[in-house]
Amino acid sequence: MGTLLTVLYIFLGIGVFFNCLGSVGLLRFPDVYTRLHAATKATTFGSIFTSLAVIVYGFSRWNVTGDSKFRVLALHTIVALICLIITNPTGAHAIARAAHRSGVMPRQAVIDELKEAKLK
Amino acid sequence: MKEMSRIVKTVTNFVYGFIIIFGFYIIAHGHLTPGGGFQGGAVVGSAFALLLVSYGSLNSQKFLKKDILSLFEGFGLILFIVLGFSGLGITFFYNFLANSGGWFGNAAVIGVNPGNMNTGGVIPLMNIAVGLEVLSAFGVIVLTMASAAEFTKKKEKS
Amino acid sequence: MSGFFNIFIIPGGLLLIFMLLSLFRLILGPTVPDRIVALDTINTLVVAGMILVGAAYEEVIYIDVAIVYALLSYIGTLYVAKYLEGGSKK
Amino acid sequence: MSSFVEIIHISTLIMIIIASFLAVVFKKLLPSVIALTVASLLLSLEFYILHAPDVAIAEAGIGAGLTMAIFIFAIRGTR
Amino acid sequence: MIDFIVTFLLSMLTYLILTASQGEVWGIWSIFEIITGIFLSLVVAFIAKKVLFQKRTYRMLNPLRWVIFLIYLIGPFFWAMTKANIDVAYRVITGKINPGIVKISPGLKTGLGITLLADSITLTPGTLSVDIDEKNNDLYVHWINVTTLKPTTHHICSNFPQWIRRIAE
Amino acid sequence: MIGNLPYVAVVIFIGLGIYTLMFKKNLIKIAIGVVLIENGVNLFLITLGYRKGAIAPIYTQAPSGQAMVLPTPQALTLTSIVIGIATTALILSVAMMIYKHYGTLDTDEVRRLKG
Amino acid sequence: MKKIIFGIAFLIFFSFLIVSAINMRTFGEPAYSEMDDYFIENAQSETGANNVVTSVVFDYRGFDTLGEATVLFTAVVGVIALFRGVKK
Repeated sequence: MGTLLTVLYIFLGIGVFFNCLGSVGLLRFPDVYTRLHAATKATTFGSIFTSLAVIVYGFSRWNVTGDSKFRVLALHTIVALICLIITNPTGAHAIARAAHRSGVMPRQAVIDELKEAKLK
Repeated sequence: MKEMSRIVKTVTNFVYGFIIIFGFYIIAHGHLTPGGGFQGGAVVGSAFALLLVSYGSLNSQKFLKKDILSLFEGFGLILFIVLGFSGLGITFFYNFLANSGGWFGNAAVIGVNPGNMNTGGVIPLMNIAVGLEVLSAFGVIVLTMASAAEFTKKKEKS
Repeated sequence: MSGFFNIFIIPGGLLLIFMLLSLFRLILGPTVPDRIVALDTINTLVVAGMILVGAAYEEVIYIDVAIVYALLSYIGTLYVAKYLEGGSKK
Repeated sequence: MSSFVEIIHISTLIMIIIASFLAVVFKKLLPSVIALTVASLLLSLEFYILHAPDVAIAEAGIGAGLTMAIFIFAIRGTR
Repeated sequence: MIDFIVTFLLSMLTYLILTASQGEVWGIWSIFEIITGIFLSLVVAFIAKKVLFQKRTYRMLNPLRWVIFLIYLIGPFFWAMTKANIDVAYRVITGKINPGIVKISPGLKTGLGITLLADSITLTPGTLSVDIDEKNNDLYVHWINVTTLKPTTHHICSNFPQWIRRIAE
Repeated sequence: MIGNLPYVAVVIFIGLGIYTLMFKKNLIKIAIGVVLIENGVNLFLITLGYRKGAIAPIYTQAPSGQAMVLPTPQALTLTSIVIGIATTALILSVAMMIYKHYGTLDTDEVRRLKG
Repeated sequence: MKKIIFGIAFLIFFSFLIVSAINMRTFGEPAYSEMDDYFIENAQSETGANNVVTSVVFDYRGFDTLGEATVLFTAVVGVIALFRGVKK
């Protein structure tokens, strides 16, 4: 039981820390693209770790008690995690592309090759 | 409506079948887990909306036929009414299959249990009928409003 | 409620506070893409919070709601992105 | 530990009220619809916490996908 | 015909993962459940086969590619993701950014390959895929810390194109 | 500590919806107000059936030996949600047709054009 | 002028709603309901379904569902009939 608690504390701590960074970065950064960096990467990584905590919890309780409901808990959490990983970066790509096409340009940009390619 | 970029289309090809099998799982397990005809129908209708948004309303005509969907809608409603009339020997909407031992007829275990698919009487069949109706109704609404939006916008430009 | 209730419900509450922070971006955001980014962040946080709350109550069947939410929130994002793309064309 | 659950209830309700207030206040239609979707999705979370998973699935499916789709079609058709 | 069978097997696998509980078959599934799953998967295969196999390419049916994909996912990809998040944490706390949009040409041809590369780029250090050139598959990448104005592919995504060429082409 | 806050939230929902119906002129804004009133009514029904410390009314793999929340308001809410989306679709379709005929969405303008 | 009268009426209505909301029953302790307890007790043995909400929707209160399905069908027919002329 002691190792299980330690693993749960570590995973939940990492997950909550990165989720916090994601929402703070959403408030701090200056324009859409850098906000997307913070939002997509940090929240996806944090959600992976909080879900991993639930998966570890389910499998270890199933090992101890032999009750089938903890196995179902772990399997369904794996499915939810896969959905999250597939759909999240694609949504970020769609938002970035739509923002650039609707005329929101990156602020403090050093170089913008996409704009030059559009002008040609 | 034009189509979206290639990345979105490739992801849509994988997610589309997954959403549909998940919606059918929700419909078929309506008497065991949270879900049922309304919820599963809404999920599958959202899958049609996803296909429409990523392929555009012109290209998605290859995959979705509006006439077939509206046919299935009427079929679902009629199936539901027929199932309601079937218990008319006792009352309207009587659950004539429950605890009879045949298909869907096992008696459920009383109390907290993991659940058995083969119970519930006429409830799973009604779930399927209502799910068929709701999914085709939402598909028809989304397809009709997409083509109508194209039309009214074009009228405004000219 | 077992001894694991507190371990899972307290991170769930913390995720709710981060959601409140993201809601400020929805209020402030000068352009429409900023607001969609806030919507996307709230979706991801809600899915993670739902999984944690379901594990805290030991209700296995609640995880289905999280799967539906993760799959369908993506569609709303795509619709607004599509509308913005078409907006600049004409 | 039921007081912690009550804190979760209270903060979810406050977020829903803020989001629906934004949906009324915004002048342009598109940010208003986005705020309405946020309110609808957080309402689904509130149903989940109130132990009604059936209603939560229905609200998530309809509020996330279909309401957004129908409103976007209407805005697009009346531009 | 082969597309129908493959879609059927994939949806059946998903259904079996979702319904794993107690029963007669290996102690996991019950027989009635499996009959229902076969029926529903037939319907799904009939609906979704046209969407899943549009180009009629069956390259991904080789199981060796799936093994390489799993190794890629657990090894270099997860390591790069960890580095990316520490980088994002540094930038959120200090606020130092130097952004720009650059163009790379990775030389991938299939749609699946370019999708995998774009998603990997979005989740790894300091980069976000913005737009794609549909003709010759060039990616426009938003880079949060521009160090050179003429970057090569190695600067943006270290050796991901080699891995993806082994997986998807 | 929580008191009657959910009921107050329901009242604020319905008040916002009625405010939108009374004072806004745009037809799509009016549709948004109707959706807000629907949300408030749904939340009211679910809140009526909530019982503190209870679990959802489903026997599949639940923790045993606890009370359950009331099932009938949940069933009524389920019906209400689907009817709500149907009426919203109908309202928006009528708004699109009004725009096609009159070229505007403002209600005062439409009344004046009709004469 | 019209706006002021409407505003006063709205404020009166809203204050009545607030007062009634504060005087409701306490949140979390519903009134004793014999029907719901009967459903929770007997749904498993009578209909054979584990999910009490589904058995209420489709068995005990099937007429509500029939009306709901009819309303949905009518709404779809209305949408199709409204856009029939503008198809092409």
